[in-house]
Amino acid sequence: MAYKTVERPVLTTAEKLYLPAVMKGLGLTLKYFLKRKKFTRQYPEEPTVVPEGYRGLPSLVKDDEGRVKCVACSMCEWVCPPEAIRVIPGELPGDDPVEKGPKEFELDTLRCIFCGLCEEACPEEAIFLSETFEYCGRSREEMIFGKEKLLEIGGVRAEGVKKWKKEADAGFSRKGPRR
Amino acid sequence: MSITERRILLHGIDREDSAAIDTYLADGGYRALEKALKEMQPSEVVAEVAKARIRGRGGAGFEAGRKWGFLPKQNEKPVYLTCNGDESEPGTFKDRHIMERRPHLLLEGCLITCYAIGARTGYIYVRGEFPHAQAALEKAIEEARERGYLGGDILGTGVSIDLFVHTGAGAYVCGEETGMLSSIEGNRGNPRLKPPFPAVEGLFRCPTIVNNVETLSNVPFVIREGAEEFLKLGTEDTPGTRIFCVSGHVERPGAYEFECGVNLKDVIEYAGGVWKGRKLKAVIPGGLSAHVLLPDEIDVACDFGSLARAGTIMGSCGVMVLDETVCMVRALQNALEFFSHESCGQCTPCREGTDWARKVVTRIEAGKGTEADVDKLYEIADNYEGMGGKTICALADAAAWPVKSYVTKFREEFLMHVRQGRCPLGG
Amino acid sequence: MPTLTIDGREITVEPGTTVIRAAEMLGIHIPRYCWHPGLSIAGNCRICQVEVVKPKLRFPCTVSCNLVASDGMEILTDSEAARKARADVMEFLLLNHPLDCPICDQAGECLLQEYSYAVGRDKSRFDEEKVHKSKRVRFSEEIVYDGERCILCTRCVRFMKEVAGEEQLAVVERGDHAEIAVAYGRELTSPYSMNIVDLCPVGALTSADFRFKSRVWFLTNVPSTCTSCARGCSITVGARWEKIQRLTPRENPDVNRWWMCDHGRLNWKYVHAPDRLGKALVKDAGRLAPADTDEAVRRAHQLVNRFVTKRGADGLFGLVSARLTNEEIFLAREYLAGVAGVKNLDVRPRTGEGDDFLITADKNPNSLGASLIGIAPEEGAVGLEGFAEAVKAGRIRGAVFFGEDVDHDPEALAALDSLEFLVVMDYHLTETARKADVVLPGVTWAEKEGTITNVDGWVSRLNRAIRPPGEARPDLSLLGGLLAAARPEEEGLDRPEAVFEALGKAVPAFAGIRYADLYSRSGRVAVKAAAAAD
Amino acid sequence: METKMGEANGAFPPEHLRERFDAIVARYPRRTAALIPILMAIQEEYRHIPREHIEGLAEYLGCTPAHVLGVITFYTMLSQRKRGRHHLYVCKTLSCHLRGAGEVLRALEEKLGIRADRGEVTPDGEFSLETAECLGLCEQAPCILADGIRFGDVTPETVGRIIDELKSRGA
Amino acid sequence: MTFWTDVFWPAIKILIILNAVLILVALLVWAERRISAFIQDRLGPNRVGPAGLLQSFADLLKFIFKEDVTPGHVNKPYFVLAPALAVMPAMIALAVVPFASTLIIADVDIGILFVFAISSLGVYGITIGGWASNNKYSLLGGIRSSAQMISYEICLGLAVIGVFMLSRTLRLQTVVEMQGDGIWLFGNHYGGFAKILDWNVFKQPLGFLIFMIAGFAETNRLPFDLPEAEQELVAGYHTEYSSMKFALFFLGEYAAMFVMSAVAVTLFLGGWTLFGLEELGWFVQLLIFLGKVLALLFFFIWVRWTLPRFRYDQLMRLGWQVFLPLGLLNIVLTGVLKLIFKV
Repeated sequence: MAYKTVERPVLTTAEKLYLPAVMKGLGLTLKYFLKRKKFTRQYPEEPTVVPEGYRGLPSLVKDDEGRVKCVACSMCEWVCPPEAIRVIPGELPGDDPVEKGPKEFELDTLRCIFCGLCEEACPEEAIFLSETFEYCGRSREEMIFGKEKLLEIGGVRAEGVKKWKKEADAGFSRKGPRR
Repeated sequence: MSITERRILLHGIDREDSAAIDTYLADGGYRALEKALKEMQPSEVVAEVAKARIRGRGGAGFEAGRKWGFLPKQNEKPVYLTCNGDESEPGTFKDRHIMERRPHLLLEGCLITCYAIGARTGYIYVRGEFPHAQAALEKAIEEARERGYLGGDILGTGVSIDLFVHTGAGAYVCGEETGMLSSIEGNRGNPRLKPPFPAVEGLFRCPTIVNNVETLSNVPFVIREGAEEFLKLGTEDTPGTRIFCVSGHVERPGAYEFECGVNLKDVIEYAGGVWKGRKLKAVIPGGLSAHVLLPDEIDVACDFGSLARAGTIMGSCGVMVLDETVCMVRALQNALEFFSHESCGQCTPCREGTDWARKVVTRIEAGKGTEADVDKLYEIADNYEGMGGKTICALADAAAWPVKSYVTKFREEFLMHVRQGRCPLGG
Repeated sequence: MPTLTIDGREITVEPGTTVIRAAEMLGIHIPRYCWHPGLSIAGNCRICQVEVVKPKLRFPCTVSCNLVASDGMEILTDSEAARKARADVMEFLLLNHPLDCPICDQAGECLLQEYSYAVGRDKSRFDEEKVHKSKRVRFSEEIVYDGERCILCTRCVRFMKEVAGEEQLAVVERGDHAEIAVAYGRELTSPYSMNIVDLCPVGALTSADFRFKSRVWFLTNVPSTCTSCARGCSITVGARWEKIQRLTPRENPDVNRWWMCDHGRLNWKYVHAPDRLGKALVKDAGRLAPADTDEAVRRAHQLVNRFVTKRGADGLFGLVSARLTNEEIFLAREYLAGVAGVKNLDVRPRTGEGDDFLITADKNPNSLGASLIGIAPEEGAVGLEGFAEAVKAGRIRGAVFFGEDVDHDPEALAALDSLEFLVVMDYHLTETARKADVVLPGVTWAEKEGTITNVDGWVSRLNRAIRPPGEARPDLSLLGGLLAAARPEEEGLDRPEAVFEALGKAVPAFAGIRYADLYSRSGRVAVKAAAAAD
Repeated sequence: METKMGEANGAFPPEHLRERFDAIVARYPRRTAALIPILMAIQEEYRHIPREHIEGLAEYLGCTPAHVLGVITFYTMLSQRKRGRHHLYVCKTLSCHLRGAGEVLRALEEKLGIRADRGEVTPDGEFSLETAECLGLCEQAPCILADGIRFGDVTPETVGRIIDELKSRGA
Repeated sequence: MTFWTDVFWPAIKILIILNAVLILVALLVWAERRISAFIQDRLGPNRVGPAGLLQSFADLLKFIFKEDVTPGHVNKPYFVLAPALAVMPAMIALAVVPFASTLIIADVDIGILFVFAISSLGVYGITIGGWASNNKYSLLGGIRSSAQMISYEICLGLAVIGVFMLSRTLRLQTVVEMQGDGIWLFGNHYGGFAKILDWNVFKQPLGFLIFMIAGFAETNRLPFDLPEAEQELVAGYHTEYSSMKFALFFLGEYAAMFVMSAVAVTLFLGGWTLFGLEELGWFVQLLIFLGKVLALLFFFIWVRWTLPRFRYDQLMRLGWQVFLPLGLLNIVLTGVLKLIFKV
C-alpha cells in the first residue's frame, strides 16, 4: 500500500506554549464578534430562495394534458433506502396503451431522507424532488402523503417522457387490417 | 454475336393448341414415360437423371438426380412427389409458360419422376395467381387420365400414379420447398426447420421429393434422348437449356429458351435491347433477389457457376432490365416492400429486419434520411442475412442481396437522395 | 454416442441430442426464447446462436436448438461471432417491442431484459414508427395478451397444441404484423392454459389474477408443493406482505415436469379468507370462547385422557385429514392410536374430476401418505361411513378431528351434538368446529413445513411462505403439544425433520429418505417412497 | 341481385358445395390438407371468407378454428372482408413498377373512386382493388388480374376499357 | 441568635442570590447563543422578547411541557437522581460566594474548602447520569467526566494555594478585602485606580492561568468538553435525557460556570472591589461583582467558540504533566518570594 510520511513541523519553545496561538485565535473570533456583517435571512418574512438542485419533498407530476405520468413501476419503491414509498398499482380503464397506474402512492414524509434516488430511478420522469420543505402534521398518519397530495405538490411538467403518446403515423403502414 | 433460341421445353408454344394432348403426342410426347415404365427400372431412371446433372431450375441449382438419391433406402412410408409451381419470384414466368402451354410435358416429367422415386401420388403446387395454369393442368390431367397415362395401371404396366393440382393462395414464401409442403398440408406457409430435409421427412411426415416445374419438364427429354444428348446442351457447369424471362425496359419482354452458358448481353439484345433507345443502367439477372449487375458487368455467361463468380446468382433466370431513368432507391424500396410483405414472420431477423430496411429506405427515398442511414441500411441487411444461420429459409438472404448490392453499387445515388432531400432523377 | 466439445469441455451424449441440451447438461446456458425443453423445436427466435467450429458450415453461426450433436463437433457458445449473431437478433427482437418494462409484469423475469443486458445495444438504432398491434386481448378469463410485446416465439401455440392437446391458439397475419390469437368468439378452455403465462418468455401473456399486483422482484419465492389434488405438483409460492401473490409451477421431472393446472394455481384465496382461526377456542358455558393456545392444547388432552380413562378407547373416533403432512398424520396416529389406543381411525375421502395428465380424481393431497402411515379403520372398527350410526347407537361417544370436518355429511354433523366431547383442529371455523369443545388453531399449507406423498409416491416438501394469522400454529406443533402433554417424560417432537426421521423409523415406506434432500429451490425435490404402491 | 345461395348461413359445408369439397378432401391423406383449396373455393363463392364458416370448416376438416384463422390471415388471396363482384389485382412489383404500374393504379383508383391500400369496395359493391406482389406476368407488364382474366400492357388510358369489359362480363 | 439575623435575612439573601443566579443562567444561555452566532456572522435568537432575551425562558417552558421520556433500559432511581445531583452542588457552592461586603449567605472561615468540597460533588451527577442511562456512550461520558474532574481538581487546588499563602486565611471575604490593602509591593499609598494592581491576578499570574484552565476543565467547557463530545459520544452522559431532566443538566453546567467565574473573581480579580467604587454601598459592590463575573463568563463563551476540543490523552497529559508541576512550582515560588519580601 502506498503511503506518504508527513513531516511533523518542529515547534519552537514559544510555539509550544500555545498561548500566543490561543490569543491569536481569540483575537480572530473577537474580530468577527464585533463585526456587524450578518448573513442570516429573516425567514419567514424574507422569502427563502431555494438553490438549484434543492432536494425537497418528492412529488408526483402530471403532464400538460393532465395525465398522471407515473405508471406504478415501483422502481422508486425498490430503490428507496428508508423504504418511505409504497406503490399500489392498478389497471387503468379503457384502451389506454399505458395499462397501469398508481392506484395508491404513499410517501412517508417522516421516513424520507430526500436522497433523490426515486427521481433518479424513475423511468417515466414522474417523480421529482420538489422545492417544498414546509409541511407539517399532527400525527404520523397525517405525515404519510397520498397520491392526490403528492400530485398537488408536483404540479405539471410538460417535457420528458410521455409513454402513451404514439409516434405520429408516418404513413408507411401498408398492410391494412385484414381481420 | 447473334444467338438463337433452342426450344426444348417451349417447343411449339407458338401454336394455338400447344396445350392439347394430341399436339403433345404428335411431337413424341409420353414416349419417354412409356420407355421408362416399360424398359427401365426406377433405379435406372434415377441413374440416368443423375447422369444428366439437371440442376434445379427453381434457383438453388441443386442436381435433381442427387436429390432423388437422398430418399431413405429402408422406408415403409409412402413417398410423395411435389412439383413446385409456386413461381412467385418477381421477374420470373417460365413455369407459367410451361404449365399453361405445355402441361403435358410437365405431367410426363412428374410421372417419370414418381415412377423413379416410387411415389404413387404427386402434387403440383400452383400459386393462386395462376388460375389459367391451374385450369390447363387440370384439363391435361383429365386428358392424360383418359388416355391411360395417369391413374391406375398406367399403360398396362401395373404402375399407378395420381397427380393432383394444389392451389396456393398468395404467398411468396410457399415457393420455398418446405413452406410449400406446409401449405399443401393445410398450414400457414411457414418454411420448416432443416434438418430433417424433405427427402427424409417431408409432406405428411413422409419422404418427399420437391422439384421445380422447369426441372421436372427436363426429365422427359433426358429419358427419351438419353443423358448424353442432354449433356451436349449448355455448359459443363449447367447442362441443358434454360428459359430466360426477360422483363423490364426491353423492347420485347418475354420468355426465351437458350442453352445455358449464353451471354447475358446477348439475351438482352435478343429481347430487343433497352427500349426507346435509352441507356442501360442495371440488370438483375436471376429474379428480384439476385444481386444487381452494372452495364459493364453483363458480359457474362449464363450458368450457375459463371454468374456466381460474377457476384450474383442465376436464380430463376428472371432477367430484369433497368434503364437510365430508374431511381435505384425507389427500385430498392419496391423490392423491400415485396420482401417485407412476403416474409412469413417466423424468424425474428427476417420478420423485423426486412421491414426495418423497408422503413429506412422509404425514408431515404422520401429525402428524409441521413448519410448514416445509408450505412445503416447496409448493416441491417448484413445483420439479417444469415446464410442459413440467422433464419430458417433463404428469404432473408434473398432480401439482403438486393440491399447490399444496390447500396454498394449505387451508393452515390443513395447519398444524393439524402443530400438533395429528394430524388435526383425527379421521380 | 457422439462426443462433442462445447466451450472446450467434452461431453458424450445420446445420439440425436441437440447442442442446446448438451450445453445444458454441462451447465452452459445458451439464450433461448422459442426453445423449451417441454415443447417441440420451432427454431424461429434465432437467439440461441452458437459458433460451429467443427464441422465447418457455410456460415459461422447457427441455432443450437436444432443442431444435432455429432461426433467431433466443436461448439463455442460465447465467442465473438456467437455474441455478434445474438446481438443482431436481439436488436431485431427489440425493434417493435414497446419497451414498456415499467408497466409490464414480466419485468424482472423477462428473457428480453436478460439477454438484452447480456448482448444487446445500449441505444436503439430504430428511428421509425413501431408496428402497433392489439393489446389487452383476453385469451380467457385469466389470460391477457399483448401483441406488441409478443416476439412470436410460439411457445404458447405449441403448448396448447402439444401439451394441452388442442390447437386453440394460432399465429395470425404474417410478417411483422403477425400476432397470436384465439378464434372468433372463443377462449382458451384447457384446464392447463395458464401455463402459457409462465412459458411466455416476455410479457405478452400475463395472468389476470397476478396482473399488476406486485413487481416480481418484491416477491419472496418459496419452493413448495401444490395441495389441490393428489398429484402434488412442485410449485413456487410468491409472497409479499405476508400474502400469497401467485403460485407458479416448478420444474420437477418426476411429478409435473414444467406444468400445473389452472385450478391449483388459483386455489390459494382461502388462505387469506376472513374466517381464518387466529386463536384457540374452548367451550365455556356452552359457548366457544377464545383461549390461550397452550391452555387449549392441555384442555384437549385432558378431555381425551379423561374419556379414555373412564370409558376406554373404543368409544372414541379419530378423523385425520389426508390434507395434513406426513409428519402431522404420523403424530396424529401416535397420539390417537399410540397414546389413546383409538382403533376407530379414518380419513375423509374427497373425489372430483380427474384427467390423464396432471389432475387426479383424488382431491386429498396426501391420501397415500395417510394410508401408508396407517390411518384407516381396523377390522371391525368404526370408519367415517359408519360414524353417524355408531354415534346414534352409542358406540361412539367422543371424537377427535385433526384438520378435518364432516360438513359435507349432514347426518354426521347432526351426530356430533350427541357426543360427550369433540376436539377439532382446523385452520378455519367449520360447521364441525362450531360444535367442538376445544378448537385448536391450525394453519394452511402455505404457513407450515412438512412433506406430502403424492399419488405416485413422490414425497415433496411444503415450506412456510407466510406467517400464520394471530396465534395460529403449525398443526405439527399443536400435535406435538398434545403428545408432550400425554408423555411428559419423552422429548418433544415438533420439528418436522425430527418427526420425519421418527416416521422413517416407524413406517418402512419412508425409510431411507433424508428430509434435507427434499428441500430444493429448483430441480428434483421428490424422492420415491420405497413401498409406494403404483 | 345476388341469390341467397351465395350468402353464408353458417351450415357447413353449404349443400351446393359439399360435393366439390368432398372431392378436394379425397385427394389428400389428411383432411386438413384440403384447407387451402377449400378456402379458395369459399373465397370464390362468397367473395370473402365468412366468419360464420370458420367453425364449420374447422369441424369439417378436423382442425381448430384458430388454425383456420391462422391460415386465412396468412394468405393474401384470402380475405375476410367482402370484396367487390369484380376484384382487381394490380401488380406493383418491380417489373410492372418499371413499366408504369404506379400510374395504372392511380388511374384505376381515380376511375373507381376507391383506394387499394384500404381495401375499399365501390359503393355499389361492383369493384374492389388490391395491389398484388408479382402476378408472374412480367412480360406483359404492367398487368392486372381480375376475375381470373389477365390484362397485360395496361396503360392509364386503357384502364377504362378493362372496367367496361369486366362490367359486361358480369352482366 | 435571632429570627431576623439567622433565619429571615439569610432566607432573603438566598432568594435574591438564587433567583439572580437562575436568571443569570438563563441569560447566559441566551448570551452563549448570541455570542456564538455573532462570532459566526449569524444573528442567533432574536425573536422572543427584545433582542431575543426571553428565548431561554421560552426554551424553559418548552422543556417543562415536553414529553419526559425515561427509556426502558435505564436504572430509574439513579436516572432521576442524576440531574438533581448535577444542579445542587453549584447552587450550594453559591452560599459562600461574597457578592458584596455584606451580601454573603454564609460567611464561613473555610469558604474555599467549602467550595471545593461541594463543587466536587457535581461529578456525581454526571457519572451517575452516565451510568444509569445504561448506554455505552453515556457511560463513557460519565467515566471521562470523573477522570477529568479528579485530575483537574488537583490543579485547581494547587493553583489557589498561592493565594491563600498570601492572604493567610481561607475566608473569602478576607481574601477580597486584602486585595486592596496594599501589602504587596507598593504599600497602601496610591489608593483609587492603582489599587487594582493589588489584585491577586498580578500577584499570582501563574496561579490564575492554571486556575482558569483547570476551571474550563472542571466545568466541562470546550476545549475540555470531552464528557459530552457530540461527535464521538452523541452528547455523552445526557444522551438519554430529555425535557426537564435534560434542562437540569444544562442548568447545572451553566450554574457551575457561574460559580467557577465567581470564585475566580473573588480569588484573583478583587471580588466586589473596583477603583474604590465599592465605598458606595453593597448594591454597587454587587454590580461590580456581577460585572466581573459576566466578563469572565464572556471569556468562557469566547474561548468555547474559538478553540477546538482536546484529545482525551492530551487533556490528561496537560493536567498531570504540565499543570500539576506548574502548580507546585507556583507554591514554591510564592514561598520564596514571601521569604524575600518578608510579607
